[in-house]
Amino acid sequence: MTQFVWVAVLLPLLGAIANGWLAFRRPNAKGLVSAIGVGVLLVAFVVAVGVFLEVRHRAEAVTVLLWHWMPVTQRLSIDLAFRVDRLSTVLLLVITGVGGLIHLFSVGYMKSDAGYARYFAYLNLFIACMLILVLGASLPVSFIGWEGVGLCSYLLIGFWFEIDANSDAGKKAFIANRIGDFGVLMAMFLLWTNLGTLDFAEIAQRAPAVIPAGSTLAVGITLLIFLGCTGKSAQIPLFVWLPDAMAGPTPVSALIHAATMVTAGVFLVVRTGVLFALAPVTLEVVALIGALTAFFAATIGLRQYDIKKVLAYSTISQLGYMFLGVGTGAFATGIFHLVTHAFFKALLFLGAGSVIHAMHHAYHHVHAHDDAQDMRNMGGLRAVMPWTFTLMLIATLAIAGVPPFAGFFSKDEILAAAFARGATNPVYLVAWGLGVAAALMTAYYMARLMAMTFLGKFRGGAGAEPHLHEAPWIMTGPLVVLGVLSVIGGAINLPAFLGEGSAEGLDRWLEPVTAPAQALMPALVMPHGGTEVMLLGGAIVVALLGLTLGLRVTMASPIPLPGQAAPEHGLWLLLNRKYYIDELYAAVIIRPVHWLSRRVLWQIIDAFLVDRMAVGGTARIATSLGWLGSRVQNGQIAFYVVMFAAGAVLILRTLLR
Amino acid sequence: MFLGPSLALSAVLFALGVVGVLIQRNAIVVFMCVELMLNAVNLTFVALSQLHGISGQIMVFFVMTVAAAEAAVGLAIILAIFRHTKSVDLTQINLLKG
Amino acid sequence: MNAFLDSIGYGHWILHVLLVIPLLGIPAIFLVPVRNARWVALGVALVELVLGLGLWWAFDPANPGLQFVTDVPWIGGFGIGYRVGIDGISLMMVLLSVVTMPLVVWGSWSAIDQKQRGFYILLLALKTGMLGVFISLDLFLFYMFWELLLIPMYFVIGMWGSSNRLYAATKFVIYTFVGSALMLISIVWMMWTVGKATGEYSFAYTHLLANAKAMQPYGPYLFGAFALAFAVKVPLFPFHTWLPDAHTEAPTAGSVELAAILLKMGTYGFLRFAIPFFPVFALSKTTGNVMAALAVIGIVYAALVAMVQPDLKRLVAYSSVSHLGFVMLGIWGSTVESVQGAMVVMIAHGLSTGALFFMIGMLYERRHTRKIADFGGLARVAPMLATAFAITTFASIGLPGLNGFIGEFLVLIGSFTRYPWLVAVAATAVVFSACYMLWSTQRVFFNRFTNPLNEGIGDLNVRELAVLVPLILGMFWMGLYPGPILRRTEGAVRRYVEMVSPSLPPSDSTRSSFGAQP
Amino acid sequence: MLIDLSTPGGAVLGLLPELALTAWALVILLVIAWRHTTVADTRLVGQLSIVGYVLAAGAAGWLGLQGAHAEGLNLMIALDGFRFVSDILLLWIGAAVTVISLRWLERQGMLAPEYYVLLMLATVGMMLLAGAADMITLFLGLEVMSISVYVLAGYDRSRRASAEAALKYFLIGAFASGFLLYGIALTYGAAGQFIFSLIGGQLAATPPTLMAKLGMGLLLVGFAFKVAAVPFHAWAPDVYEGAPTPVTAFMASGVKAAAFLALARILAEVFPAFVELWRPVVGGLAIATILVGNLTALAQTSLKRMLAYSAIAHAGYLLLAIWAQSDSGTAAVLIYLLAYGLTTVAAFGILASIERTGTETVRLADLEGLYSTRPLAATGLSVCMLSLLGFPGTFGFIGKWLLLSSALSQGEWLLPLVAMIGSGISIGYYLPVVLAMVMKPAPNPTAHDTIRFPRPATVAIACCVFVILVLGFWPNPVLNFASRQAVQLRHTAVVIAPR
Repeated sequence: MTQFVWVAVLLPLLGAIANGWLAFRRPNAKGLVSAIGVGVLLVAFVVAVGVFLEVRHRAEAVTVLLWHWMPVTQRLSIDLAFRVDRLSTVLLLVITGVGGLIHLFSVGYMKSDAGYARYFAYLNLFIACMLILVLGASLPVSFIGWEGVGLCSYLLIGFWFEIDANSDAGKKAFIANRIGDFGVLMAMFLLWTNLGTLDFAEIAQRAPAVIPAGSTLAVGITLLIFLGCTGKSAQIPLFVWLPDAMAGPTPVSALIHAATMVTAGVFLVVRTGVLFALAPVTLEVVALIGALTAFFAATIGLRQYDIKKVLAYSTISQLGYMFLGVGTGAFATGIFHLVTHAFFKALLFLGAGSVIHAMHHAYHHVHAHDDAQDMRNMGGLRAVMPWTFTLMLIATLAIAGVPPFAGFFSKDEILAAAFARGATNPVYLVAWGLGVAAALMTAYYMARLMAMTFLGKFRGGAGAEPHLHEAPWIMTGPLVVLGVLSVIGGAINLPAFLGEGSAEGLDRWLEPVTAPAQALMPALVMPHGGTEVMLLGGAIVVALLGLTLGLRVTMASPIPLPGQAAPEHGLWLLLNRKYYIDELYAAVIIRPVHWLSRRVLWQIIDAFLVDRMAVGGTARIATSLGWLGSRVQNGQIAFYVVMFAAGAVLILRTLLR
Repeated sequence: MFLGPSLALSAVLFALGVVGVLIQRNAIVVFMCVELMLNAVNLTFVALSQLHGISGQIMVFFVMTVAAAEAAVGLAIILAIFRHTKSVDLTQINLLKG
Repeated sequence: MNAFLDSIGYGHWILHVLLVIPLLGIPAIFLVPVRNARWVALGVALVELVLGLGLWWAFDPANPGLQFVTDVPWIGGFGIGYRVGIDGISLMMVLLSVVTMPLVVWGSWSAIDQKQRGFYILLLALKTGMLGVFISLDLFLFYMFWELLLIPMYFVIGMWGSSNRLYAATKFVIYTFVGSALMLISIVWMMWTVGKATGEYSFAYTHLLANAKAMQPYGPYLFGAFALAFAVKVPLFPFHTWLPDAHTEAPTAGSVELAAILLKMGTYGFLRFAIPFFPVFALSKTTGNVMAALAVIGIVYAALVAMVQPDLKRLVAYSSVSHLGFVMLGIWGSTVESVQGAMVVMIAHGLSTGALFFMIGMLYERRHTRKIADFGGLARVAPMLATAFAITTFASIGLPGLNGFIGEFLVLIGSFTRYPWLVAVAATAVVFSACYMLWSTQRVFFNRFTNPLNEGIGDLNVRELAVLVPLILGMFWMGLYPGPILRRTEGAVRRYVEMVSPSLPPSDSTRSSFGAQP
Repeated sequence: MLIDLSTPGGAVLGLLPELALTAWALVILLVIAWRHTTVADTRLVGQLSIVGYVLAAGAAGWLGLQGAHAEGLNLMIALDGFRFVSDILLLWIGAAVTVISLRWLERQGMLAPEYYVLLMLATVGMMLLAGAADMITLFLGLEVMSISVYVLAGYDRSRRASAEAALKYFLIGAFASGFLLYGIALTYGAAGQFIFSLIGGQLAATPPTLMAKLGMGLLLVGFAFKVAAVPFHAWAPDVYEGAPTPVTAFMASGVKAAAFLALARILAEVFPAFVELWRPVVGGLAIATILVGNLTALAQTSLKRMLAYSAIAHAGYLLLAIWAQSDSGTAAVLIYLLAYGLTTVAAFGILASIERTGTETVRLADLEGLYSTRPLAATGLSVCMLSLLGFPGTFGFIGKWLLLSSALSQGEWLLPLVAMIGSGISIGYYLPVVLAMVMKPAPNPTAHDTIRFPRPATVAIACCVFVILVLGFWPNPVLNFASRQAVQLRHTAVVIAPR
């Protein structure tokens, strides 16, 4: 099966082409579109399972060569090859699995959209790109997927392109990603120049011998890679695109901006773990940035009203955890959180989608133009959407870190790892502290979200209320599956003390992948015994505290409608406005660059200096000289004769010199 | 015999002719100055004939013939312009310029 | 395929036939009624395409030297000959020329509605000129073709261009003519210098190249003359200001030919003539740094300027300056990787920028405006056009999997050893190019549908699809499977690099400043 | 064929082309005595005069083919290929100008058939000038040519401009003749000879004396005037503008060609020993002429005046070839003169047809939209402009290349550089002509209705344009021929072109 892993890539690709064709030719053949769109994912998932079953028995990676992509020289010959190992298999499963569920959900969610076929074309294309990303055997091949998912993200964020804001959001996402990609490219150049290879396996093999541990080179390369990760995974300073990305259809947010694409950065760090292991400084940076992002995003999430925005900041925050995890060098913990997060965050988004779907329909019926995503318009949905409520509750508990839900284990492991590193390196202790604070806030804003959405009374207008209803089964079905996974997902990597045989499953599973990097780092002594219990207990307390607080504070006072709320001020305003980061970027970077381009480069340098002065000036000088010449030609014979005589004198002088 | 003085004299005459062309404003006078230049050269030829034989003197005849033809054509041209401008002042003749 | 081509003696006649066929089309156009002129042009173009594509197979990738060489005396006693032949580098340029030709005719099908006869005649003449430039192995012949090209292009811009066409056409011709004036002196000087040194007075490329040593004392001046001519054509910053005007004002066919082929003549000239003749000076530390720096300035500068253009064509024109900067950087990178990359960028830019100009032309034909502000939300009324434009946009900004990436990647990675910091600056173009292309695409095809005039513009018709689909397929092909192209150019590129590399100054070791040795 | 010039028969044979033309001119004068009033008369005389050119050209061609030469050096007129080629070139120019004038005179109402006789006599003068091997012949040829052209310039007596042109040309021309003559006198004084080759031998034998230097300098001044080199050029634009257009064509091509041919001969045969002395002078003149000519042309709006400045610029290029002073340089002079002559005649021919009766001059704006009404004329003039510009594919380019090549072969780079800069400037005024004709719309639908292209002129112009194009791609025949003739110019043969 491993040899046929390309089928998993090819099918979604063909699906994308087929659906794309249908989008032009038969935009209303929705049955066919869904069959293709979901069908290819199903087959891909089967392939993924098949691969998984094989890889289970095999520690070493297998490279599947498709064709020679860039056979330039002996030194630079890049093959289009896939690397099937335990890491890619995990992601293969997550992507096709969660992806399949989201496809299914979309069938219901997008049912009435005019761009149905186009939507599935993009979605299939995304899956193909994402699979290329995780399967790529070398940096350039992964880079195809890396940029490809960015493209799909761009297309899907701007799916409803006729609204300017959506297109803007898509563009913003792509450009922020591209800033990161610059880092990845530069990292590739440095790697190739120094190692003569871009193949992941060969990098891992050669790097320790060539790049001295802790050297500027190692730090440089890894920081550049990490720059790419901050773009793709929405970390400080490039996180600004992700909240805006919520402009896309909600299943897209679930798939791309929660479960899969945004976690690609984490994946990449793990893939190039050896390099990071050689650069302890970078690891510190990664951890700190991760923790800071987790903290700051969480603070912003506290004060958002758009249900998807809350989830978006939550995603940024959770991604921060993942980086904190990989930043400690415990790569498996990062992947662990990646997987569980995929489950519960997809669930949350799809749940939110279901809510928005319901709200939208209700509003549509009464021809209201209120914001279907604003939580202040919701409330009391528990009654009409019991399934959604239950499942989202599970996800909330999971993300808040309440045992025994999936998030508890993964988040705890990250914090434990950070704490453990903190014993020798205070930076990690700071990170740990930020992480704990973020956990508290996570629980708080999730409780707030749940309370505002599902509890209390419906605030969206009496007219709309009767039209609210639970989503169809095609949508809740996937939710149920994800709900189950969110509950039991933690089981793939239970902490050691819970049992010998089944514990640390993912850690051991990924060992062949992470071992070379781990060997280069000081061993991570995870807290055990009393400390471990204390940490676990603390985490539980934090989670419960946060949830309670969130519930209490939210329910304490009536929630004003969007238009009627008193203006925010002070810290709340700051949080609500996301620290004015967008405004800051606009003022510090975007507008100056525009000004520079328009005024200085174009109008002054290009149009004036080069074109008018240098080019036009030469022409003008010539013309003026010509004019002067024709003035001299004054028509007076006397003057002509004088010129003649002067010329004669000049010639004779020259000769007699 | 008198080679040096003759050459010097012809040079002076030639220079006078040139200066005349340069400073005179009347077309006919200018033309006369040109004739003076030609005749100065004739003097040179004749003077040089002492040194190099008869050929210089032969040249003088050709020059005189040519000068005569030139005079005929030249005066006709001056007449033609006079018909248009009613003047032979060269400063007035500057229709063509630029 | 090869056996068949051999059996018809393909290699012996193909280059001459390619040169002559367009010229034969000219009287044919005169003979048919005006409305059929385009059919003749199309016929000629297709014949040219079919014949030219044979080169793909007939060309021997294993042979790095010149192939299909012909050497016939032309202006006897003066060392001028009809000397033609191609290697891998020119092969790709020739193929690009023949491939674009039917597309250009197709693309002009309805856009050119007056003086059709003249238009198609000029297109055919243009094609002969282009092919001549790329296959000439005699510097005199090369110069003739080089200059002759200006005339058809001048008329194409000046007669069928848009409002400011006269200015643009004049600027184009004067810029390029003045730029290449000194090249003629250089060429003749080389002939005499080498002639005096060897006793054989000839303009033959191979002869001059083999005895290039004799010219080294004058290297800086001669190279300067060549470089000026080529830099204007490329165009290298700061010699680029003719390009936005020419591109913008030209009719679609003109813009496409300019972008796809004419600009490449400059970079081709550097690869074929300027550097191989004077490698010691051209690749010296100072010259190299200056040229690479200009290339990189061009890349970033043009991208930034493109961002704020209100006119679609102008925007794409500046993007051309940016892309050609990559080619220049790759050439001065002087590694097999970077030069291969330069080759790929040349071809890729031909496809994607060509396609962009075609599509802008299609928009112009429908709406008679190129102002970005006049559009918006077109994806709803013209989804196919929007899709094609988006794909091309992404090809142009170097999305991996499409053609643009391969070239830029190879250029940057290959030049990194020599110019690490410049490459770092150049690589920022991935951001800027995304900015300008996506922003413009968004404002044209996405966003709110604001202008009711755009309502009835209609989507692509079959003819337009026939123009765009081959280009788009080509973009994917080059992006995913560039191996066949790379294999064909590799021999020539490798030979080129081996030829010039002894002249390279020792690299100021990147590795020491960036870490350890492998 | 060996010709003994000391016998009367030999002399007649040696001078056969000139004599044939002169005799024919006299015959025509007789015809005019009876027929000089009507349009038909003028036309008849014009047609008859063409026979004269054909006869003379036939004679020159015959002599050339026979390889006519003389023994000994005591010649007054050269008997070599160079002269016969020059003769044919000049006769061809004369004939072409005659053809162009045929209907033009009628349209302008200049019904005086003596015009053609003057053209013939001027051509005789030019032939003598170009073929002179002796100072006396040189002077006579020069004056025969000049006096005829003075008259021709003022031939349109009804126009003040024409009269003014004649006066300017005449006064400055006579002034320049004085210098030239003084130069001859001093050279004679220094060498005691009139015959070129003897003077050359004499001057080579002794170190340069003051008198010889002065003589050469004054000769150069005289020729600089004739070829309109800066700063002796000031007459040219005014005269070219004022003279009747066909006469302008004749002056720009014929007179200039004859002067250059004579200059080439004098410098090659009389002053080869002074090469280091005159080179800076000629080089300096060339630079000044190229720059001033090209730059001033930029400022012109009248087409004729623009072409006049362009003619000055081209004189500068030709001086470059004179500077190079080798066989390839002389060959370049020949080729360039041929190319320039063809182009100028064609360009002025077209211009003459475009001219409207009564208007002073053709302006650039008058050409707008010509392509839409007169595509062939516009195309022809475009080709001429490109040829003058030295654009590849035209004969003008071949000429330009040879000029550069001849200078570069001497290791000189400054002059070619200036020439190319000049060429770069010149695109600034040649191109607008093409632009106006082809790309601008006609100001009104009837703008070009007055244009008449009489058939003879059309045929002559078309031939010129065709030849310009053909020779632009296949110059071999003329190149080889010119190289061979250039070798004959001097007695010391040097390798002319790389083989």
